[in-house]
Parts: sequence; structure tokens; C-alpha cells
Amino acid sequence: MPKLNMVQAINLALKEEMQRDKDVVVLGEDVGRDGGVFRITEGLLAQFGPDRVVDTPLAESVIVGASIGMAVYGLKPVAEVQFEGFIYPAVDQISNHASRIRSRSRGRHTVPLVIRTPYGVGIKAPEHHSESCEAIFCHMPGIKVVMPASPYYAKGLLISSIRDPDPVIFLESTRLYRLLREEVPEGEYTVPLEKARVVQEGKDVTIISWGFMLHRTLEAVEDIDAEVIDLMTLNPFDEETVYQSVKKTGRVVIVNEAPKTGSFGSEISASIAESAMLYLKGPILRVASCDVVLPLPKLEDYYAPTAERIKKAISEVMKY
Amino acid sequence: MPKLNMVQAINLALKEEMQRDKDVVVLGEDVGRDGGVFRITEGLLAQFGPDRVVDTPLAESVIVGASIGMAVYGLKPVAEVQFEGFIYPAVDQISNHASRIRSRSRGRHTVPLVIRTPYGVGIKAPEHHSESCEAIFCHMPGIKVVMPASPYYAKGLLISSIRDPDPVIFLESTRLYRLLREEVPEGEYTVPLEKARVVQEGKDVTIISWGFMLHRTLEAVEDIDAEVIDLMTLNPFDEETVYQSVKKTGRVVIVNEAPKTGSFGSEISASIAESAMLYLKGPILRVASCDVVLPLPKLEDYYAPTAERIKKAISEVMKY
Amino acid sequence: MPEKILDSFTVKRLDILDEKGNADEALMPSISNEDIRRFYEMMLLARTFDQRALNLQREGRIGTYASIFGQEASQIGSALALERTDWVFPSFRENGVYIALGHPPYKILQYWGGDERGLVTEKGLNIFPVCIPVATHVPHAAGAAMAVKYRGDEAAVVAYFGDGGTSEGDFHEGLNFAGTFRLPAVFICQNNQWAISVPRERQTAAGTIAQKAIAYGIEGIQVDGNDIFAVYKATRQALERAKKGKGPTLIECFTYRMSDHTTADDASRYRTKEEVDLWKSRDPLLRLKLFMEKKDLWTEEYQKEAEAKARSAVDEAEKKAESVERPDPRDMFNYTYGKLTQRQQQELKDF
Amino acid sequence: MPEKILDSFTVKRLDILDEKGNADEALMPSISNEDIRRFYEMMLLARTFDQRALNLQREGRIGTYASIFGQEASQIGSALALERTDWVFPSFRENGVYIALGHPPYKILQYWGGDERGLVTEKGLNIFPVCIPVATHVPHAAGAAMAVKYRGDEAAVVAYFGDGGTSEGDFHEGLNFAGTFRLPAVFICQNNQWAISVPRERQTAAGTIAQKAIAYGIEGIQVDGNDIFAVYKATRQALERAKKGKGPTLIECFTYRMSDHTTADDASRYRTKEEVDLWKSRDPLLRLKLFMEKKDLWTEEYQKEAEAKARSAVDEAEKKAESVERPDPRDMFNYTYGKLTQRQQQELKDF
Ligand SMILES: Cc1ncc(C[n+]2csc(CCOP(=O)(O)OP(=O)(O)O)c2C)c(N)n1
Ligand SMILES: Cc1ncc(C[n+]2csc(CCOP(=O)(O)OP(=O)(O)O)c2C)c(N)n1
Ligand SMILES: [Mg+2]
Ligand SMILES: [Mg+2]
Repeated sequence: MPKLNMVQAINLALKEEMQRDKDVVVLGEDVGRDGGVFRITEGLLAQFGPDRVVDTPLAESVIVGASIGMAVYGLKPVAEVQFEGFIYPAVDQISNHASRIRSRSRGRHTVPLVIRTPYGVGIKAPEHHSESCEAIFCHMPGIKVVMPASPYYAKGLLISSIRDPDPVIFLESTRLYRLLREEVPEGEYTVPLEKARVVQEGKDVTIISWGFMLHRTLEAVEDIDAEVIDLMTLNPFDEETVYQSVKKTGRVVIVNEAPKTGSFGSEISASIAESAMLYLKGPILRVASCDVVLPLPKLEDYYAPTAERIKKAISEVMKY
Repeated sequence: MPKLNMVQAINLALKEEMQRDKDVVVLGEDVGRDGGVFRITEGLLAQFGPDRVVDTPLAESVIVGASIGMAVYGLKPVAEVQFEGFIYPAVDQISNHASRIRSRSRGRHTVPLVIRTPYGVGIKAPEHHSESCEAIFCHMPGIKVVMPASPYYAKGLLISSIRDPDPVIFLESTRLYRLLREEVPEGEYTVPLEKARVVQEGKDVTIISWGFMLHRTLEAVEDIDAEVIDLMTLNPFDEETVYQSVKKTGRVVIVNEAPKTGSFGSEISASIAESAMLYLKGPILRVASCDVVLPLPKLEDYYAPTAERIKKAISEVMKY
Repeated sequence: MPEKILDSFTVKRLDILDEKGNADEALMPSISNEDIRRFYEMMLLARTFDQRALNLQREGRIGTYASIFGQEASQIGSALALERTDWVFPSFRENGVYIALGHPPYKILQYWGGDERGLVTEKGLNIFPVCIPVATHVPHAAGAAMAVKYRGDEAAVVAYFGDGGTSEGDFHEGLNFAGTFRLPAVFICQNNQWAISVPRERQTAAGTIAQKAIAYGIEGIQVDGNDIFAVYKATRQALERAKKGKGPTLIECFTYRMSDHTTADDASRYRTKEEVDLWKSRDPLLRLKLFMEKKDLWTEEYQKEAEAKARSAVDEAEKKAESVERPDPRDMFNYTYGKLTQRQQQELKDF
Repeated sequence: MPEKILDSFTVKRLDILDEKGNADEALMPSISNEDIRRFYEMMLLARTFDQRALNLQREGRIGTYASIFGQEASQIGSALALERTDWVFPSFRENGVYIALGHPPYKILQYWGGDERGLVTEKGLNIFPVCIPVATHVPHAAGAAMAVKYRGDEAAVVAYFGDGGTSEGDFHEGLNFAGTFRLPAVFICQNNQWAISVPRERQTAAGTIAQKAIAYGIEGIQVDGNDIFAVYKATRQALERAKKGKGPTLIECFTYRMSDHTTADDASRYRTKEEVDLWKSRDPLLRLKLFMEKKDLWTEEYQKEAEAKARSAVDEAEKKAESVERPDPRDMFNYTYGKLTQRQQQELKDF
């Protein structure tokens, strides 16, 4: 089986889905000729032509808004927003439209749309290129949010997202794009949405994470009997898997890349505090980025969770 | 002292601040001639003229974006977004700019801006007129979020917001606008930001709420020895007051109007689960709107927390 | 002016039927007498419906309602130019369009009464749900037009919005997108001179809305929006161009909002009675009636019959709207996603 | 065409200095010889700085960098037309503007090296921090212009952005706002023919960017953006109009991005060498040099001196940028709000 990095795995998922289903079209800034600024869409224009791989004008609201129109008409658009920091102009389309059309039309119209966008710290990019604002989209009923942590899961989750009848925000860590390779089967396989996976079993503490932070977490737990959960789909998230693990370990650390206040880690924590409280031995700790404006690269390393900070939180909860 | 409703109290705050400081200007859709669709800015055009009370074109991004430019130049704009459901086009300006300019310029430029907008259910308005999406703004470091629950506090908090050197989102419950009257002093007084208030002391359970939901909460606690906290400023929120109360009562219910998943109630819960866990007797319950697309008026009453649902949650935590 | 001229543009205006009911025969589109009567009866139905809806709101039997009074020619004239395969993206003020396209009037009342099911069109009637956030549906129309083109379908896409809507970023992004890809789209701006309390001149310094087409390299035209023939003709032409691959058109229907913005508004706070009276004389129904009278297509009797027909259709709509059973609260769960989430199942259990 | 013409518009273009260094004397603005040399030396400094920054990036000593190669006349010509009281809202590609306005070049390197302090202008130099989200600063410029007008200050506001930026909603909303209130603003679009890999023709179907002004009822003009005299003159005129209360102007500087989009880009993937070569012959420095030579303002010796001066300024900037002490990590806390929050105090304690 070929070992692929995440760029290649996502590219493969797009290619195979486009081959399989001619309703799948890709659009966004620089996705055609240039193959995307991270080369995710490389080769697609040559293979599928400019009607299916569309370089759009520079305008995120219409990229998403037009995708909604296409989706309602019957296509399955996969829109790329060049960086998550530039998705904000499209928040209105996502929140007021993509998420609501099924409900507002009582199922008469649906929006089978995927919005892919790179997120996160780690590549020392310019300002606004390192956002991790998934929490915002997790607060929009009607929207699904998926964040893969490795090439294999990226491909399988993207295929599931494309086939899902509802709008999915698919967030790709720029740091993970080329960080690791993994065996990725060619051809069709899916990883189901709304299911978390237990990456490693353990009995002392449950650590919940997703995306790039999963890898920082795995670094941090080397000497600990930790159960590590990759949430994969954030909204709707797999409560069952989370609570089961918590009931077993009684200790929880949640690691996410966003600034702590209002991050999705807070939702996980609150859900546990609501539904599995009686099994807890101590506080639920969140390891998150600082509650500050995302700094420029010189201070980036001070901002986001490190393995050290995760370890510290683990030893803290292990006191109970 | 005159008894004013919230519309009058906010109007008075604007009027007095504009009298006091000619850098304070008001802008938005229909704020001038029409006095605002809720009459919040009634009379201001006549008193202060069209240069200070500006009817803008219908475009929320530039309403906020231009306000940022004005604020950096030295004015103190108070922008109105007609309903919170229409603030999404301005999310980019709020998140990528208003919140960051102080940090990005290392204090050289600041954004003393207030964005007022009506939120929430209760008046059976058309679609998109009943949002309660405060959580989104609470996840933006650099932004403050204020939600008054009564006329007196609305006036005092708005004055503080206008004088605050940083951008403040000021959310006004449409349901509260004319629901109750309260003694509101004329002339200058302020209610400090970043401080919660204990509305009623109690020892059995802490109930944390804000805005319109505070009143549903107060309905629900009539027969209970509950400590009720009005958070008032959501971000940054007054952790100390919250934890102190939790340490006293050991039981917590959080009530908010937003759909539960990713709501700011989750942040409060997670913060407590992190910092005051050892004092808790049972689970932290959140009473929130359902995780569904906000329905049209016919189903509105099924969507948001009722006194019944709050009572039910209280009896639930009282079991511990 | 010593600089070179790179390009030049004009803004055109189409008027056919004047206030006295005289039509410019040279410009007149070919419409059968039967169709002329259909135009008139449809405008009458729309107006009758609208007045009833205003009443029902006053009686608290529906919620906030946005009247189309004065804009009947813009709505009916354009809607009747469409074909069944075309897709329509309305704003919140297209009740006349809905009616003309055959969406049952009782459903319109149901929607304004606070029930999503009123938005559900029958299969084959492609009207996107009402769009309340101003101009945000313009990108949807552009996208649907791109899908039409991609599929090679014999169809065009029409979006309706107001003068105020042209200030929004989404208007711009949508038209530019449609222009760039020469999409089969028609953008109909009902310039009714007001966006709530903001007059057209305070919305933009451009002298016309039509000239905004120049920014997108697309066709633009202003038509007398109270002249149903002009609206119909311009829409037909734009649809033809769209379907022939000649790209999108922006049509400015120059009309007037005779009512308050919605039932929650009081227009007397910001505009004069004189202005409203001026526009009364430009009424779209009146002038078509005068035209028909001259052509012997209109009699008192005909009028009475037409009114009775409209009234009974609206009576029926009202009755039907009020007899619809209340929506099931569970529907808000059932239609948020394709299937219930773990959390929703729990919430439903506690419901 | 049977319709009435409501209005007509033209799009103008200003060229003064051609590729061979010949100036149209009738159009030539009055500029002293000293100033002409200043123009030239500033362009040379900007280009020298730019090449150095590209080198520093290659060596990993600064981060991603956006080159201004080819756009020197657009940036220097417009910036030197400004007065000290004017406010500037740059995008991310205005290094030449920063330099021309007197922001120390070492700070520009500091910024691209990942340090916010590089954006801090001295008091009295009103440049808003670099704006990376495309076109989002256009509304800020409109707002600042509104504040200028409100205060009655003797100033204008200038925003810079690219051809790609004109597709964004914020461009539209900002220009429409400025037009509606006749604000003292000048919008300078450096149409460098590309937005990363998307050519100008795929950005919009409009033949020119300048004609987009028509949509806002404001002045618009295209100028040869590699002709510093044309850029300078058009900017002066626009600033004058702004300050006289005649409203905003959109200036399209027709130029070319000779480099990759940024150092993270590889332009050879999407454009031809022929195209780049064609634009090489239109170089803004070259043609000013030829002009100066004809006017006896340029000699080989002068060139060497000017180059040496530029080089030493850039050497100094490089040295200074590299000797700046690392920023204090606590600054990210210190500058998020005016004062630390309860939570931040805790986070700092655990830091
Ligand atoms: C994005 C957004 N902002 C504000 C509103 C509130 N609002 C509803 S209609 C309206 C005015 C619309 O004016 P126009 O586009 O001219 O349409 P008209 O009402 O005249 O048909 C406003 C401001 C809204 N619905 N959406
Ligand atoms: C809102 C937003 N979307 C996408 C990007 C990524 N991006 C950076 S520059 C650029 C192209 C800009 O083109 P143009 O406006 O012509 O300016 P130029 O780079 O040519 O100077 C893009 C797509 C961004 N910075 N901001
Ligand atoms: Mg209007
Ligand atoms: Mg460009």
C-alpha cells in the first residue's frame, strides 16, 4: 500500500470521488492552474477540466454562497477556503444559509456541501494564516465539523463528508500536511462521521484531542497509561465514546489548539461535567492556546499547547 | 427617579454620552430619521445632527469596518447592527480586525468601539431575528461581550462600554426592551465591565445566567434557596464571583438562550469543572435552547429554556 | 480632458406603458389579449392577497408581513416571463412572484404565520426559500446558475432583491461571480426607492442601480417597474440572453413601496404624504386597466368578476391557512440534519 | 436601440512617460528636477530593499515575504503625492509605500520576520497596520475618511489593494460607503494582473478596474502604473478632489507583479515567461532613467552613487533588524486588551 502524506491522501480522496460522481466539483481560489497553495488540488484541473475545478474570483462569501446554490441545485461542491483565517467573510453564508436550508425547507432542499480549509499553527505563516476557530462552526446546528489527524483518516473522512447529505466543514492542519506518512489504501473506503476513535487504550486518564494537537498529545503520554481519543468529528461529537472512556479512567484532559475561552474543548468538558460527573476523580483540565490575539511567528511557540504543557496537566489530574 | 424601560435607558445612555463627549457618534441602518427599528436612537438625530447620527447604507461589514477606522482615528463610534442575525457579515471585521488592532500595533492603535445589537427570542419576529450567538464573540480574544438584563444595568454597562478602550459587543434582548421598568438615574453612573453581580443570595444552588434568561431563571427559583448570578460581562467573565458562589453552594445550573452545544454556558461549566470541581456535589447542568435550527415563531416556545425546564434542572441537581 | 478614453458606457431605460394607459407600440412585446388579461388578473390577485395579509396581521392572525403594494408590475411582469425550468431566488418581498409562479397563496400566509412548511414548494416549482438576510441569496443564484451551466440545462436563474440590497457585499460578489463565468442569471432589483427609512439616494451615490452592471462587465437596464409590459419584455430578453450563453443581466425595476416597510414599520416617520401620493398616480394596475379599456379588454363587469375571483381565491387561502394543523415541534429536530444526532436524541427524550 | 439613454460614462486612462523615457509634456505634472531624482532614488531604494528581503527569506532569516518588484512606480509615485496629515491603509504588498513615507526599512524586515513591533509607526506617521485579509481594510479607510470629515481635518485617506481585492464584498461596501457620504478618500488599486494564480480577466468580466467607480457614482481612472509621473499626478488630483469635498476617487494603476506572489509561491506554474519578459521592457525604473538621461539628470556615476546609498541603507536596515532583541512573550498578553483579564493573569502565572 502506498505511504502518503495528508496532502496526497486528501488529493486522492478528491480525485476518486470526482471520478466516481460527476456531481462532485471543486472550487476556490487558486485550486485550478496552481493546484491550490498547498497543492491539495494538484492535477485535478488537468484530469477534470475547468468546469469541475473552478478557479473563482477572490471572494469567500460567494465561494461558499455559490456552493450552496450549486448544492441545492443537485451538485456536490467541495469548496476550498484558502486559509481558515479567511473563512470569516463566509460565516454568514454558513450560519444563516448552509446550516438552515434543510430545516427551512422541511427537507425539500438540502446542502450536500464540503468546505475544506487549512487551519492552525506550526508552519510559521504570516498573520491570519494560523487560526483554529472550529468552535464557531460547532455552535451552528445543521453544520458538521470534521478535523482529521492523519492521512488515512483524512481520506476516509473526506469521502464520508462529500457523501454526507449535510454541510461539512473539513479542517486540515497545515502542520500535518507533510508531517507524517501513513498507509492509505487506494480506492473506496470511508471513515464514518460522528464517531470518535480510541487511538490508544489506557486506564489512568482520558485525553481528548483532534487534528494536529493529537500528535502533541501522543508525545506527551509516552510514559502514562492514558486513553487517547481522537474526536475526528467535532460536531455532532461522539458523546458515547467520550463518556465511556471517562467512566473508565475518571480523569480527563482535553487538548485543543484554539484559545481556551469558548473553545470546543470547553464543550467537551461541559458535556462530561453534565453527563459523567459522578465518575470523575478530579477537575477536568483543558490545555489550549492562551487567551490572547494570535501572535506573529516569533511568539507562536508560546501560544499553542506544547507536549510539556500537556504533561503538566496530566500530572495535575493524576494527583486525584 | 424616573422609571424607564430598557429602550429608554439605552437611549438615555447614548444621549448623555454624546452630550459629554463629541467623539461619540452613532451609526447604523435606520438609526437616524427612523430612530432605529426599536426606537433606541429616537431623538438623537434631532439633537445631534446627521454627522453624529448616521444612517448608513445597508451593509454590515462596512458599518463595523468603517467604525473601526473611525475608532482608530480617534472617535468613539457606537454602531448598531439591526439584529444579531445580521451581524454575521461583520464577523470578519470583528474577529480579524477590531479584536486585533491593539495587539498588532502593540498599542499604537486602539479600537474604542461599541457594537450594539438586539438578540434573542420572545417577540415572535421573522426568521433570523431571534439569534443568540454571543458565544462566537466570546471566543475572540480582544473582544468584550456585554449582555445587560435590566434597564438600570443596561444604562450603566453601556456607558462603561462606550468609555472602554477596547471593542465591546453589547447585546440587547428584544424581549427585555419593553418587558420591565426600573428606576434609572439620570446623569452619569457606570456599572463596571468584567464584574458579575449576585442578584439574589442563596446557599443551595448557584444559577448563572444573563440577559433575558435571567428573568426566566428568577421565575424558576421562587421556592428555592438559590444564589442567582447575572454574568453581565461574558467575556472576559468574572471567574472569581462565579467560583466563590459555587464553592458555597456546591451545585450549579447554567441557563442560556443559545443552543446548548458550544454555547457560552459550556465555557462557564468547563471553567467551573476546571477550577472549582472539588466543591461540587453533582453534575453541572446547562439549560439551553435545543441543538436545532432556530424555528419560526410557531415553534419558538419549544426551542428556548422555559421556567419549567430550569426548575427541572434545579430539582435534578438538588438530588445530590 | 487630455486623457485617453478607454471605454464608454450608457445606461438605458425602457418605458412602454405610460400612466395614462398609452403603450409605445414600437416597443410593445407581443402578448396575446388573453395574456394581457392574465397579467391584469394576476396583479389583482396579488394585490388582493396583499391587502388581506395586511389585515390578517393587524388582527394578529399572522406575524410581521412585508407588503408588495405598488410593486405588482415588477413582480408579476417578471415572474410571468419565466419558464417552468427556471429557478427563482426571492428576497422576503416576493409574495407576488410566489403567487404568479403558482405557489398556493395559503402557504404564503402559513409562512408569514411562522410555519416553515409554507416555504415548501411542490416538486418542479423551483423557488428557493424566502431570503431574509438582505442580498445573501444573490450568491446562491450565481451558484445555481453555475450548476445549470455545468449540467447544460435549458434554464436560467433569477434573483430578486431591493435597492438596499445592492449595498451588501454579497450583491457585489454574486454579480461579479456571475459575470466572470458568464452565467445564465438574471438579477432583478426592485428599486422601490426605500430601504426601510433610507432613501435610494442615501444608499449609493450612483445615479441608477442599473449602472452597477458596468462594474461587472454585464448587461444592465432600468425599466419602469410599474409598467408590466416593460418589466415583462426586459425579463424575457434577459432570460434569452442568459440561455444563449450571453451572460447575466441586472434589471432595475424603478418602482415604489406604497406600504410601510413591513407591518412592524411606520413609514410616516420618514417620508412625506406628497411623495406617496405622487406614486399613487403611477399605479401599475391602474395604467394597465386604462390600456385594456382602450383596447376593449376591460369593462366594469369584467372588473367585478376579476375581483370576485381574486377575493374567493384569497378567502380560500385564508381558510386553508387557518385550518392547517400546527407543526409538530419535533420537526425542528427532524430537519436540522438528515438524521438525529446523539445529543438530539437525548434532547428529544427530555422534550 | 429603442430605449432611452439615462446617462453615459467613460473610462479614462492617463499615460505620461512611455517605455522609451519620453514624457508627454502637456500632461507632465510640475515636478522639480530635485524631486524627479528623489522619485528615482526612492524607487531604487524600494527595489534594493525588495531584492534584499527576498534574499533574507531564502536564507531563512525572515518569513514569507511579498515582493513589490515591478510595482515601484505605483507605490512610490502615489506615496510621494501624500502629505503628512494623510492616513494610509496598506495591504500586505506596500513595502514601497512604507519606505517612501519614511517608515524605517528595518521595521519592515522585522514585521516579515514575525514581529508585530515592525508595524508600529512613529507618532505622526499614520499608516494603519498591514492588512493581510484581502480588501478588509477598505472599510477602515472609509471610516477614517468619515472621521476626517467629521473633525474637519485637512487630510485625506488612502487605501491600497490589488486587482483581486476588488472582488471582495468589503471593497464594494467600502467604496459605496465612501461615495454615499462623499468622503475624502482615495482608493488605489494596483492592478498587477494577477491574484496569485488568477489572471485579471478571470477576476472580473469588467474590462477595467477603473470602471467599477461608476457603480459608486465616484471618479475613476486608469493610469499606467509603471509611469511614476502618471501615478503621481493622478494621486495628487484625487487627493485635491478629496480635500475639496468632491468625494472619493478610484485609481487603477495598471502594472505588473514581476515576482512570485510571495516567497511561498511559484509563478512559473501558471504564467508564461513571455508575459513576464514583455513587462520587463515596461520597467518603471528603466523608463525614468531614460527620461532623466535625456534631461541630463542621470549619469553612470549618479547611478553608482544612488545604488551605493540604497545599498547602505538596506545594509543598515538588515543589521538593525537582526540586532533587535526578541519580543517579550508576555506582550501577547499585554496587548490583547488594555489591561489583563482575570484569566490572562492566571495564564501568565502558569506561563
Ligand atoms: C443583512 C441584513 N441586514 C439588515 C436587515 C434588516 N432589513 C430587512 S429589510 C431591510 C431593508 C431592505 O431594503 P431593500 O433592499 O431596498 O428592500 P425592500 O425592503 O425595499 O424591498 C433591512 C435593513 C436584513 N434583513 N438583513
Ligand atoms: C480574504 C482573503 N482571502 C484570501 C487570501 C489569500 N491571498 C493572499 S494575497 C491573495 C491574492 C491577492 O491578489 P490581489 O488582490 O490582486 O493583490 P496582489 O497579491 O496581486 O498584490 C490571496 C488570495 C487573503 N489574504 N485574504
Ligand atoms: Mg427598497
Ligand atoms: Mg494582483
